[in-house]
Amino acid sequence: MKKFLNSTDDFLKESLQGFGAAHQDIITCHYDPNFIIRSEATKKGKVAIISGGGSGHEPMHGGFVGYGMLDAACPGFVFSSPSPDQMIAASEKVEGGAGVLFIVKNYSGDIMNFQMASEMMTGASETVLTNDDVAVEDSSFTTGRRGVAATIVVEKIVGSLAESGGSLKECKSLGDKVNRNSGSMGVALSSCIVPAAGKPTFELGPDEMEFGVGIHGEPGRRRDKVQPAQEITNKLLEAIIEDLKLEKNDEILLFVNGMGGTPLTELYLLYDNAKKTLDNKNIKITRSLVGNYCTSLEMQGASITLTKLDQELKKHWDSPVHTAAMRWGL
Amino acid sequence: MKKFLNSTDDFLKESLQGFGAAHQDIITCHYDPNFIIRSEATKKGKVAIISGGGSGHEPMHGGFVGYGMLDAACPGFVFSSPSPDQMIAASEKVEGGAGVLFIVKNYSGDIMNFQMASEMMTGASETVLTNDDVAVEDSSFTTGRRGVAATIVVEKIVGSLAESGGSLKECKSLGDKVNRNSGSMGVALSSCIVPAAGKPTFELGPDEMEFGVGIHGEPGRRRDKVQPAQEITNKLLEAIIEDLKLEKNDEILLFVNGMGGTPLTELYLLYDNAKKTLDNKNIKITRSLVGNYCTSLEMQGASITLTKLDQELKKHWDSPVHTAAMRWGL
Amino acid sequence: MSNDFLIKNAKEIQVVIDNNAPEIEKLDQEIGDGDHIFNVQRGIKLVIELEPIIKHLSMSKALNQIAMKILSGIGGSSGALFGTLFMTMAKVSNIDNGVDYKKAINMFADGVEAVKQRGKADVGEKTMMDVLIPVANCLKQGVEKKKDLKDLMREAIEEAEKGMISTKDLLATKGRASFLGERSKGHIDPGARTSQLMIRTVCMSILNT
Amino acid sequence: MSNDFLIKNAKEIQVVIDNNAPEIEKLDQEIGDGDHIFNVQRGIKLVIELEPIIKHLSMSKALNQIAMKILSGIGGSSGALFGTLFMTMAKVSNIDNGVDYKKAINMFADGVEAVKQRGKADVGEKTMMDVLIPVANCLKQGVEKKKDLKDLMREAIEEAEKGMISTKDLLATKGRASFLGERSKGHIDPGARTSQLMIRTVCMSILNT
Ligand SMILES: Nc1ncnc2c1ncn2[C@@H]1O[C@H](COP(=O)(O)OP(=O)(O)O)[C@@H](O)[C@H]1O
Ligand SMILES: Nc1ncnc2c1ncn2[C@@H]1O[C@H](COP(=O)(O)OP(=O)(O)O)[C@@H](O)[C@H]1O
Ligand SMILES: [Mg+2]
Ligand SMILES: [Mg+2]
Ligand SMILES: [Mg+2]
Ligand SMILES: [Mg+2]
Repeated sequence: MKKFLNSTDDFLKESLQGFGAAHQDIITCHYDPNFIIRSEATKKGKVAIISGGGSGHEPMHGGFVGYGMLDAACPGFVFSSPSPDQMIAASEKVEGGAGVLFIVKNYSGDIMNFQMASEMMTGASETVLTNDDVAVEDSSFTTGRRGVAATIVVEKIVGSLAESGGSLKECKSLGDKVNRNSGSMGVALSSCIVPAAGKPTFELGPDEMEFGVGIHGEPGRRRDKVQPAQEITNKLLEAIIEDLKLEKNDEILLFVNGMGGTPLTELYLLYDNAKKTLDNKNIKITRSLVGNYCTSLEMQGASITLTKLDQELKKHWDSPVHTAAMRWGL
Repeated sequence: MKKFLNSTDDFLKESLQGFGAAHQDIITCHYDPNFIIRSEATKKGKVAIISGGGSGHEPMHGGFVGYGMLDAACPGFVFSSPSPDQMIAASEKVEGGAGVLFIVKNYSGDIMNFQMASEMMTGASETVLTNDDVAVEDSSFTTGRRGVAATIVVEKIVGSLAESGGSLKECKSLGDKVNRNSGSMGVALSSCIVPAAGKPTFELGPDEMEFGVGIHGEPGRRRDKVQPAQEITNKLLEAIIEDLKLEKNDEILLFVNGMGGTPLTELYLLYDNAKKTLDNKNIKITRSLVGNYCTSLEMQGASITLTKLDQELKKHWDSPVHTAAMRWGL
Repeated sequence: MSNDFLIKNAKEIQVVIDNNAPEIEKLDQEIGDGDHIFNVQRGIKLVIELEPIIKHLSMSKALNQIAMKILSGIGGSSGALFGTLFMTMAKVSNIDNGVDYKKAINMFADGVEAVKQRGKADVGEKTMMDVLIPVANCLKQGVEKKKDLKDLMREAIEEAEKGMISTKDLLATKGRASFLGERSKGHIDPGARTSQLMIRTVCMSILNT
Repeated sequence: MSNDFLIKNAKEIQVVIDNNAPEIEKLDQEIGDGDHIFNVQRGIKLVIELEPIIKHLSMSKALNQIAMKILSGIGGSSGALFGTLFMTMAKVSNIDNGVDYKKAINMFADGVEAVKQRGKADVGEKTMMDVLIPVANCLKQGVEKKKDLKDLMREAIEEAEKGMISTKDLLATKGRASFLGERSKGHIDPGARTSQLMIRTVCMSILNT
């Protein structure tokens, strides 16, 4: 395993310390239990937005703590959901009197740990569960679909509503709406290496890709031969468009997300290919995001997320945000 | 080779198209010859700052075109310097009556092509040559040192001066100063793959790293066994500190730059390790930058850049910037 | 059951889990995200480190300390699930004045029921519940039928093994493996495997006394 | 020398370069950045595509078109250097009324001198100048000494080969390989190799007419 680290035990701690020091104008890191909060206290009466999940997806979620987005993030160990004490401690620090909204990706571990936190803490809380990964079949008999990159879209938009005075109920309901309006799907060209494991989570042949991959190196829908970018893009888009039932003249956010090890040039190439296909279908790209936002350690790969937009969502997408990893309008 | 592309011939074009479409609020891409300019015309009387170089280092330089930084960027083929016609065409578009400052990394190819451009164009121009890579021995009998990540620091600071009305001479002289005040050094944990070549530029054993690597997969100072992050950091810092003759209480910008394939967690860990060492030496980190800014395709690796700061440099570092890859204060 | 018993078993479980670590790691890589073994190893280590603290505590306090340590120290599904198991056992009434094996079995069964509520998974969904529920049922029935303790331990070991093996051909409908759909078949569930190993270790240690 | 001669030689050079592509690619990967072969191949292709345009142009205009195409189509060091070579040759006076071999040699020597100015590298710095300068000198002297053209071509081929081989043990002080310091030794310079192959091809084609 080739990584910049000193020992796998200290990996997370040192990385958090670096993050905390490099962005002390925006955030403050707390340790044992680990959580990241804004360096400025929550405004009285503002709903506190808290997210969290396993580490290894950086900049998600710590990179999105700051004005206009999250109030706190709780990083678990690499690919392991955080534990209730982290959410409880973070809540105590950032609660502003209007309750706490948890944004949780739909994984058993995350759900159970966030649920236990809400049960054990005193104040009011609600939870938005994201499950945008259309690679997985949805069903009420199963865990359902994974929450992946659209979580960031939810965090941005709900963060804006909270900033502008939305109530806990309104934030929860807008979050659910953004999640419903979003679909994602990813593809991996290489595996990732969990530091504690020291070796790749899965093996891909030199001409293979994992289609519909998750963000933890979990196997996807199927293993395919590597295909031209335009074909990959079309397959990802087809699945998402069908799921969201997108139609001519619908407005969307096109979000091309890197898994961590794929250079920007390739992500922009995917954006170009996606734009060609969406233009052909007369689906209007009115907002864009391209970059490594919801990653899987050093995995080479990318995902596409589409979010169907309306006036409300566009307004909250455009509003100012000031975090380590996303900053505009300020 | 596993990359998101359709054909190696169209790779650059499609990627530029995607970049242009995703950031049309900030920049406009032109093709044949290729160059990227701000979507807003240069203010009359403002010095136009133009940079360029081989592609494969994204977001450098196109990602730094916008308010407060570059007026234009000229991307060459992957790892090949751009040709004079690109610089000439870009200059014609962005010249604002106060001359053109070229920011050029110190490579024979870049120097010769930019030189030919200045000779062939009509208006006034000056050139700032960056050569911050302390891995290479400096000498007036040789090409000297490579220009690497500090180029971005030069672009940010000179961009700010130009925005605030600095003359061509002043911009040139501030750029030279930032370059003189900066030192960088990098290390690679894996190679990169030039799309046209389709295979790694060099081979590294499973426990090897290339110490002092350049940003084109060029061999570095030596091949070493992989070492703990703190040791790597210390060696990089030592070389830079010695070169810059940094002393107790000096103020610096600490810039941890990813080569493209290394996840953010590891870059922040390097930041943490560097901070420990600099704290011990009483060198004051008063500005920070962490991320993938000057990359080598999908290479895993990182570089550290230190820039010695004074009031003037801090002021121009902090001033507003609004580009695809760097945005603050606006 | 005593606090010493808890720590002694934690130490034995550590040895067994470490010996089977490569296999367990592989199981979660195949149908999960590969962290299960590290989660479990971290949790056991933390529990063993509690020894000096819980040595002199009452059983309920000791179990609660263990539960909190597991909950906060592991994370992931297994942290919540194993944490819930111990938290529930700690809450069973009247355990500070001595716990005989009937009581211990009731505590375990209550814990498993709470885990089932927490994870909303039943037998047949390819999770640790395929081990925990059958074992809890077998133990409870054994107590009702007043079976010999050692016979019961041997039965529980068998039941755990059967449950663990059964997960191999199941289609996962809960937990991370459920995302794989049909591709989840053909692999043993990692949580089922660690649960089975832990149960076997505890039962063996009772058999050997 | 005619425009047909230029295109015919470009086509022959294309074949030779393509045949030696893997070796050239490797050379620039070892002590450069690996793009030299692609730069050169792209340049040659673009020049050949100029055929219909330059067929009916004067020699100076044809050479200038080639120079501009190389300059804008290649990039990198080789674009600037080979572009300068042709740009300078195009500017030599009085070439539109026929170019005999003496004139051609003077044009080439002027071009090489301009390349030397552009790149500021002399013999012994491990660049294409280790081929270009000795060949230009040999040809100029040959003309002065009124040597037989075919003998001269054979000498030039040898001189190019010698220069190319000489780069192997040199320490690079110019170009990208100079960044390697001592590690640049033991590898032939890629630009020297392509220059030598091109010169050999042109000389051979003259020998064969
Ligand atoms: N809803 C659930 N109910 C019961 N057990 C579950 C549930 N979800 C997951 N598990 C168990 O947890 C195990 C995985 O644990 P672990 O790898 O530590 O957590 P994670 O899945 O969050 O990475 C699975 O093998 C399975 O036995
Ligand atoms: N200053 C120089 N003078 C003469 N030749 C040079 C100089 N710099 C580089 N070269 C030649 O250019 C070749 C490399 O060309 P190429 O790979 O196309 O460009 P780059 O080095 O910009 O990647 C070297 O092998 C060398 O022969
Ligand atoms: Mg996990
Ligand atoms: Mg090059
Ligand atoms: Mg797991
Ligand atoms: Mg080269």
